[in-house]
Amino acid sequence: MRRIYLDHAATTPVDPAVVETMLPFFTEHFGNPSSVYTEGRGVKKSIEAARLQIAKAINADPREIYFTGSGSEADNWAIKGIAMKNQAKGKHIITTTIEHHAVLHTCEYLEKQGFEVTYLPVDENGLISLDDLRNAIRTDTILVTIMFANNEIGTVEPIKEIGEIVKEKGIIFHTDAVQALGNIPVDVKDLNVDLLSISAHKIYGPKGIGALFIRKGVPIDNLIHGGAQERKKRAGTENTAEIVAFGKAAEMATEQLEENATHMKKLRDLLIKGVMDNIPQVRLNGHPEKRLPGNANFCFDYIEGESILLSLDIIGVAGSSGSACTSGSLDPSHVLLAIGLPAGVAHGSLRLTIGKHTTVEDINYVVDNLIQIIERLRKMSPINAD
Amino acid sequence: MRRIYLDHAATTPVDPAVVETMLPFFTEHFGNPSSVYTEGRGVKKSIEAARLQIAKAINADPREIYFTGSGSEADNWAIKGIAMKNQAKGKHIITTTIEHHAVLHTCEYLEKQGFEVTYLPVDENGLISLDDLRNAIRTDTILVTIMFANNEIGTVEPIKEIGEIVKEKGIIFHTDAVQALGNIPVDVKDLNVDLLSISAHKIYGPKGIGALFIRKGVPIDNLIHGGAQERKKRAGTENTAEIVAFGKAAEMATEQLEENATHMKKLRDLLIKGVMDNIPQVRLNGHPEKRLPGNANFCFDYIEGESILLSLDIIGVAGSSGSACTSGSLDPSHVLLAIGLPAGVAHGSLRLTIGKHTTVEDINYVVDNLIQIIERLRKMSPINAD
Amino acid sequence: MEYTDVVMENFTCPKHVGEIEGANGVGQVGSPACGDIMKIFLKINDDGIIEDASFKTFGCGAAVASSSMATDMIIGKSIEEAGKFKNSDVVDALGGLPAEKIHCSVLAAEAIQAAIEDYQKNKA
Amino acid sequence: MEYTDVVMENFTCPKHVGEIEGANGVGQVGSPACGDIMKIFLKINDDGIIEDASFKTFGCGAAVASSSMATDMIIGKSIEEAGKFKNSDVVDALGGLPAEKIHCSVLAAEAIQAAIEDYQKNKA
Ligand SMILES: Cc1ncc(COP(=O)(O)O)c(C=O)c1O
Ligand SMILES: Cc1ncc(COP(=O)(O)O)c(C=O)c1O
Ligand code: FES
Ligand code: FES
Repeated sequence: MRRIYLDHAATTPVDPAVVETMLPFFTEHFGNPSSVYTEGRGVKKSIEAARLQIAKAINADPREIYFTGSGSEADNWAIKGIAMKNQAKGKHIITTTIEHHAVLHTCEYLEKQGFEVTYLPVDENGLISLDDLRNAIRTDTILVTIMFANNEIGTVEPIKEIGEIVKEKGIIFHTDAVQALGNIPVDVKDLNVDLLSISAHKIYGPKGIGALFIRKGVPIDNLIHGGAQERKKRAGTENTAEIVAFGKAAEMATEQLEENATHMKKLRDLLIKGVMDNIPQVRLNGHPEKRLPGNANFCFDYIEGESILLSLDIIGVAGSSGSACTSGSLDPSHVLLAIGLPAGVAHGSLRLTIGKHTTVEDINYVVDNLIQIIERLRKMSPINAD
Repeated sequence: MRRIYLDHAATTPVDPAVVETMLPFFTEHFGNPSSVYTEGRGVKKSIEAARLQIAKAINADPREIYFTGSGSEADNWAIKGIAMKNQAKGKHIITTTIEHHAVLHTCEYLEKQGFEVTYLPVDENGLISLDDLRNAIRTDTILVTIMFANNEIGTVEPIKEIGEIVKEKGIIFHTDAVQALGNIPVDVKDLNVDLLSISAHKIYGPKGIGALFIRKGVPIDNLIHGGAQERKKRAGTENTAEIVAFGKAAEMATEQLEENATHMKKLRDLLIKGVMDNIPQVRLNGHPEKRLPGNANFCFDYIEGESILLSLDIIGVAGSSGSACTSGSLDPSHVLLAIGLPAGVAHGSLRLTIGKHTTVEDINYVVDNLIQIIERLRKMSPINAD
Repeated sequence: MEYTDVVMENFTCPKHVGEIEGANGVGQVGSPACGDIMKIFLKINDDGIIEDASFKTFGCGAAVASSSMATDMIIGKSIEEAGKFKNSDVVDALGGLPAEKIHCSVLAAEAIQAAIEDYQKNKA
Repeated sequence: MEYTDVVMENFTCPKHVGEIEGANGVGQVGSPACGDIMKIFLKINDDGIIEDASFKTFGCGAAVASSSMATDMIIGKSIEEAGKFKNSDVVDALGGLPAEKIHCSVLAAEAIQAAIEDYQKNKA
């Protein structure tokens, strides 16, 4: 059966061109890049070339890019590294209620270690308020960490404006741009951010490789201590193959940014219109305009998310409910609760995220079938209005 | 020119069979393993199969295996995770002077956070003394971390005996087995260890994937907080391809353990004999018997390591001086200093580490050429005795 | 998340969906806030035999499959037998459930007990 | 670590290795503990011109290459000219050195100065 993959916010297939770039580094150019001999030297060059590709993708200096083992590691490093290094100045951190768990759980952990964290609320569209931010800043605030674009509802936060406010106060500013890269322009110079997390597997690169941008001079502790890799900031033998793959994926994402975004936006709007026009008692979550080009997130009253997902899966469609990381837990998404949905409604959410290979036919097929699925599940529901 | 790779302790080429296993997970089985739909479910199964392969390789329960982004991350997690979680009980840690930097620098970092660390010395062969260990244990000791086999000089520590002593005192015991796996038997049940670090790229698997064995019930904090992956202990979208590859590599390493070890030991002894018999003023570092089957480490008086490496590289041989992670820094190896070598001598070290594909011809070629290289470099040296 | 074929079958083509006309025992458990509500309808004859059963469920795949399987299993049973019905009976019949989904089968067992109690209250 | 071709050439086939017989200026810097010793031999004629130069080096590839290049560069120069010789001259001639290897070229420049001083002391 033909499969339609609409969960690009969870992960993307690795682009064949990216796989191609990576392959020689497993068996041929396998040397340890820290080595003196020929096998190592060439590899070192390839890593530096990838670092430059990443740097260009976010308009940074290559010496500001540090590879990590995931987006989550980048988030953990940014937050714990800044907190530990700067705790003499203060122990207050500001974040939001809709961050990815990699940020939220890290902040909660720091709370146990004696830090104080303010979680800024968001409005019904998922946007934070700049006034709330201004009011939350204290003299002992050492870090503000606010995500660029939300992984569930796709809302894009006003990072540039946030950056200005935070910079004025001389506080360090981190943003989780894992969902932003490849979907909207990311320019660290323009944005006034000091640290920025990204991950390869969201942009048609492999899983298990991410990066943290650290602006020159920002004081930060290491998260993974050991060897002298990554200019002594992140230990561990370099994941050469995946680093090179990440570089290539970032380069492609940058080149294709406009084209892909336009394509995804068109299909997203088609999908949203198809669902909103044909299915009753449904709401669109996230901001109507300030949202990622590929993100559609709905709540269907009276039914539960997993049932929708399984029904879609049976007809060949892969979607998600809440973030992929939440399934396995049974709580409704913290993001949907944060935008004010009652728990009962939040349980009925469906996220469909479009990718560069998605087609109009895919969308039409999904809309047609979704209409029937929702109807069938509602018939089964004890709380259906009719 | 034919290249002879003798730096298997730094990293190994990925076995073609391992590459084969990994490939489908980039483009075909690319789904997020946390997902409900078909693409994710199959991937989840593959990850669990790999976990079982790893568990079997070290005689653990699969639920005691947690994947990490490297051996360094496993070491950092074990040490910081235990320290942070158990600090109410005490803040004293015992380790040795010859640990990998991933352990040493982590311990040094904890010292800055108010922990106390005892660094056990080693004898001239690199062995710790069990009496020293007994004497170092205090009522506030919460963790003993001692490496299984040293990456530079190949000395194998008496882990089982250490484990007995530590267990009797009810202290948590971690061992860095990154160099041991695939070279000597590793059996967590037999060894009395609570935590054990391993890394795929030392056993013909890819770089950027490691694992930490955590015995059931051992209280430990997370190092990377976030999503519910790895049974909520290590966040980050799973590096599926490399996890599956690690599983395969571990399975192969276990199957081939005896055969490979016998082969490597034979070549190692040939190499050691060739060098010791033909080159004057050379010493063998590490224990004469209790050493890794593939490790040979020499010090040549009056000459410096990098010069030897470059000369070997020119004739097609890849070796190392100190650990790969130390090059780039100019200090002599902390391990060689710990076994009592004067700094001047430590600078003249050469580590050649044999792999499963190394041949007798390789060794003969290296010995023949090394004789000339050492002679040439000594002629150039101002401190040559003659 | 790994569902057995039996679970998927019972989810895709659930048996006994809907409301029975003239049901004389109805039980509901769960709450929308928790993401699960299960409502069981029983038609019990004068001999105390469950002649028909049906369900309506707001919940995950396991909840739907448990409802389908549970109703199917109790039809034809006496209310005494059905009173001993346990969630593990559903789990076994489904060929197992993931650990975090066991509670969905508990819901089914509880809804049946609630429906029987309702019948007994109505009769009394 | 990335060496230029010129560095590798000067490492593989260094010029002026060894001790000059009748050298009248000898300088040594560094220590074995630091992993580097450089010893420079100069033969300076009565006009103060460096007629010949040679070296012995215990050190890394960059140290050997720097010694080779430095001795080659100062042969034929007057001791006044050689006195102005800087490590950056060696680095430039080698087509650059990795940042952490600059100090090896400094050694070469220092050894030359030491050798010239030795010559002047001997003469005085
Ligand atoms: C003994 C030892 N521990 C830890 C490590 C670190 O492993 P990785 O390179 O996977 O971070 C290494 C190798 O680099 C090692 O030899
Ligand atoms: C917003 C956001 N932050 C962080 C992450 C974590 O990235 P990774 O899966 O590479 O750890 C993700 C995706 O999982 C994400 O969507
Ligand atoms: S109904 Fe709540 S998880 Fe199954
Ligand atoms: S001689 Fe010391 S590093 Fe070059």
